[in-house]
Amino acid sequence: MIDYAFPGLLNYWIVFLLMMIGLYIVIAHENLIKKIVGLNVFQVSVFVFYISMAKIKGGTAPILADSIEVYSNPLPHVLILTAIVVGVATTALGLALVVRIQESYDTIEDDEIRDIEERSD
Amino acid sequence: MNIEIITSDALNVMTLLFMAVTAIAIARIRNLFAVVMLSGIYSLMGATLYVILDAVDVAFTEAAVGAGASTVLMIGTLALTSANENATPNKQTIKALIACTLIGFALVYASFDMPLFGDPNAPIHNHVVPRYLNDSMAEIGLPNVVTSILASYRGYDTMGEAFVIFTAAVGVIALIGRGRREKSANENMADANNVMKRKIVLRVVSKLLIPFILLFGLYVQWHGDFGPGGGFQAGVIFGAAFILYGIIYGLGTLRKALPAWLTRWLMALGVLLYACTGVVSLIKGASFLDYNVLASTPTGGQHIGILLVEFGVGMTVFASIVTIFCAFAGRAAADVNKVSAKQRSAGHD
Amino acid sequence: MDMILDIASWAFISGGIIFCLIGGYGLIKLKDFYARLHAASLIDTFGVGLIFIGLMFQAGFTLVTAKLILILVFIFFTSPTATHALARAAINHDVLPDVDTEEERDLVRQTKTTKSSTS
Amino acid sequence: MTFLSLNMSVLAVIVPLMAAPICVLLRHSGLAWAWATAIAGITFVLSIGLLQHIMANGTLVYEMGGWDGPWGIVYHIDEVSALVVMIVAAIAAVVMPYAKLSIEREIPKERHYLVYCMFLLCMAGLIGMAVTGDAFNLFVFLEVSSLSSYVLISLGNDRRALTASLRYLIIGTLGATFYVIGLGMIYMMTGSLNMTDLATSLPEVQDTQTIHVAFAFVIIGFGLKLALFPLHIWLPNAYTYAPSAVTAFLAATATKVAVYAMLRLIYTVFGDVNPFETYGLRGVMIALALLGMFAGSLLAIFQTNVKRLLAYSSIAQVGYMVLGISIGNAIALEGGIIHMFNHALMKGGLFMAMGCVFYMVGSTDLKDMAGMGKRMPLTAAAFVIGGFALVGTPLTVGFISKFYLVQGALAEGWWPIAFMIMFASLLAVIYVWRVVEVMYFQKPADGDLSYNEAPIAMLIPTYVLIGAAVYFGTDATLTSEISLNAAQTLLGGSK
Repeated sequence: MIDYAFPGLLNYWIVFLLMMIGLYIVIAHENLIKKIVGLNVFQVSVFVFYISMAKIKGGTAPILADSIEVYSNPLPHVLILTAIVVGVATTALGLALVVRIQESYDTIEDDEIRDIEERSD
Repeated sequence: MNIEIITSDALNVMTLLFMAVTAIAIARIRNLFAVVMLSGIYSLMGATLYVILDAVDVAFTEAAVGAGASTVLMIGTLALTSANENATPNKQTIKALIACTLIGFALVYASFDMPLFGDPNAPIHNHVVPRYLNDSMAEIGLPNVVTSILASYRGYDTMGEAFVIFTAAVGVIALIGRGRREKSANENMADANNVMKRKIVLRVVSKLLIPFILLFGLYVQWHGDFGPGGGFQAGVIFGAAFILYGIIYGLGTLRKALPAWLTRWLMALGVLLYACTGVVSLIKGASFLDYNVLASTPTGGQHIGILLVEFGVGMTVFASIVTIFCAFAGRAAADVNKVSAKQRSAGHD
Repeated sequence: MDMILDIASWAFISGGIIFCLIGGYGLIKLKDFYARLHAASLIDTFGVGLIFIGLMFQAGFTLVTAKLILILVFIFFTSPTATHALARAAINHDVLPDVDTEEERDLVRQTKTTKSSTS
Repeated sequence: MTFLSLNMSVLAVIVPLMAAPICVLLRHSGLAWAWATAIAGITFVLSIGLLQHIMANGTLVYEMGGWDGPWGIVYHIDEVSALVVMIVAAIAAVVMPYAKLSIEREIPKERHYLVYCMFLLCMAGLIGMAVTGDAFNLFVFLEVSSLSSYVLISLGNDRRALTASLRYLIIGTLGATFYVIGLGMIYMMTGSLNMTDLATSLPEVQDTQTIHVAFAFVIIGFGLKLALFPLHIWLPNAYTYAPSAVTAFLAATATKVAVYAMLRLIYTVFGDVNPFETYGLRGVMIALALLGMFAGSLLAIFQTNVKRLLAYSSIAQVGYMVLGISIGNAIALEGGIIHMFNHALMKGGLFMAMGCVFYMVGSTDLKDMAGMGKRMPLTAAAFVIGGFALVGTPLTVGFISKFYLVQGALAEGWWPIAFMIMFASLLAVIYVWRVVEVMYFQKPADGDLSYNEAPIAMLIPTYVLIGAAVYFGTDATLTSEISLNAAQTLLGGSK
């Protein structure tokens, strides 16, 4: 008999903590690269959330073989494969924008950029 | 109680805790190089966790993309911007902390009605998915269920994904790509300035490794039906080989081996190959992306279809990754030239 | 037989872990970049190497062992190269070793002048 | 012919999608433009065909890859989806001819083909969002359209376009990720991603805490995307600094498609749950919509840049749509849906008129608009007519949508809301009047009143949209028939 009490919900709670740290980095930090790193952390945590829910205790990777009976759920894996690609695409684009911002504002701190913009208005 | 299951659960929780520590470090450290490396490590630990949680394909992708490609791009960006972050004003910190705590509590509140971790009776394991696990062998004929779903059952999503990375690559060209004339001049100068080029150890080792990396990329591409892997991972690995070449031998040399027009064509042809596979099924009178009609037997058709679309994805991802890298590296080269030109003129004064 | 294999394998793995721990400790405790790099390379070579040998004992003569050997070869090629590249990059960015005695300091100065004259 | 009628739905997405890589290969500014325009035209024809087909035969289900039901991805197209597809394709078909001159003026030549490629991708992404019946596929196409719109916005002339685009990227990604988290929880509780399948299985778990939070997450996610007040902060700068043609296209389509997605979630996925009653959503949504209407209009009054003024007005107009959705009876819903169409026409037209001004003057600041009534009489007239529509004067489309909204509110006996709709329109009078006053009654600082009209190639597309805004205002039988059908389908739930 397999016991489902551990890690039970604990797994999800840590994942939520990870998500919130990511979100916090995005909201609280002014540095644009840091924001994008935060976005990455946030997204990876969401991926972990999906993969966690796909796991079956005692299951194996969903590659069919004769000797195995229990497989973990492959569908979230597929969704997250797609989401990872979307994530890296967003990161690449965001970083390209950061490079351009550095070139035209000479800073990548959002508060300094806001100051410059307000002064030029 | 099964000892293996307990070990895997303990590992799972421990990896998650390590990830939490890394994330906190990312939030607190202000040296951006350290932050970027930590974010790579965070992704890598995520990949480890996916292996523990049986998601080998995802782990493969996360390691190649999250820990590899993204980190390279971020370091490229750092080379062009600054390495340190200013201190954050306290007011905003508190606001953000409150917002995140509230959302976090909402999520914890939500968790109390979730099925427990690893419970096989959860709805997601009993609706929709059983068909993939039980019938995909008969309907598609591949042992790797993830590939079956990715390329066939939900092939349309994967096409969207290929277009997303294509969009990003084109977008990066539009943002930081350079005109043709400007480019060659910059790259040649960058090569002359390239310090790495003279380092014999790096050159020998990379020459030794690159063929094997390419070979491995091909293996991942064609073996994706049977084991973890597929077009996306293969594309990133292939791209990594060329990026390594570019880092060590200089951007100009890379562009000689792989000119800009070639990557642009590959990028476009890859997504077109994917979509055209779908159009062929349309013309043969079936639904879009219905591979059954591509050969005389349904599973044979599925095989051909999946092979083609995976190849398309591989092509696009490979070309896109190289394009994005070259755009960043080209900017950096131009930047180095600007700085050295400035220094030279300052020296004359 | 299994028993002996198990013990051997665990001995190797424990050895590897010890090297990893020492490497990690050195990474934190040593005072300058080059010394830390040295500590880190201990993990790549001895730590990983011993753990892999231990794992090979676990796997026996299977495909897994062959793959492990390949990975080991790969690591033995790449990690010293990476260390080398890191050290080179550090020199290029004028990171100097932190030394105690006067002679060593002279040595550092000499390298610095030769480097700046060549570049 | 059967080939077309069978596959019209999928062709409407893949024609622009496949045209985009070809556009990259063309590399020639003029060729790429001609290609993109032709594709936009073809897509428009397809979308009209699709709409007719749906009106005649009812909901269309298209099984992607031949895999049925919840296992594969299916298109699920009813009147609302077809209408939204038609809006996107129509606006693209009008903006593309207009874009040539405008983009030549505002963007360096070697980037033109990239702009057209992004246009096609954005359009394909928006259409893909409108037709899909799969909740995760919605996210994928949302990202196709978002990534391309970030690039399009960043190509604006002003350096503030870059920061606007990056802020939009960060907020947009947060919104999309919130949606993915919510969707993950929904999937966790039901095991399905198919919208109709979800609609049948969600009522069983509707009272779990997980679904409560999941619903909040998906709504916040799309709230960010559609600039629902107070989640609108990304919008004004993005619309102000983007290239004129891009602003015209995005303002007319992107928020509409996000509104559509929210409509789909509330009325189809959660249709049988009835979140307005079960979760007490109605009060919150109505309050936010009203706040958005007033705050948007009030902020618009104080703007000195006309593009930014129109952007704030967009926030207010989104408020009208959300109000229609959340009042929730057939008439108000009809008003909300018809306003999606009407607002696309008038906002597209207004931004295109501003594009004409920018083309000739190089600025859309209010102070540079002085004397426009004499210098660019046709453009100024287009702006005035569009402004009338925005206010909601009779004989324009704005009147039709507000008429239905007021009726819907009155049918529920909520006369204060009806009153507030009219009062918000009065605010619109103020900000439109400010522009009109400057254009017709102020002399420019240099006193130059020479006739200097925008090129005819830009004026014609502008007048097509403005003309449509008047035509559908005088004869609304067609649009109201479609949107009434759409509203009834939605209210019928998934049954």
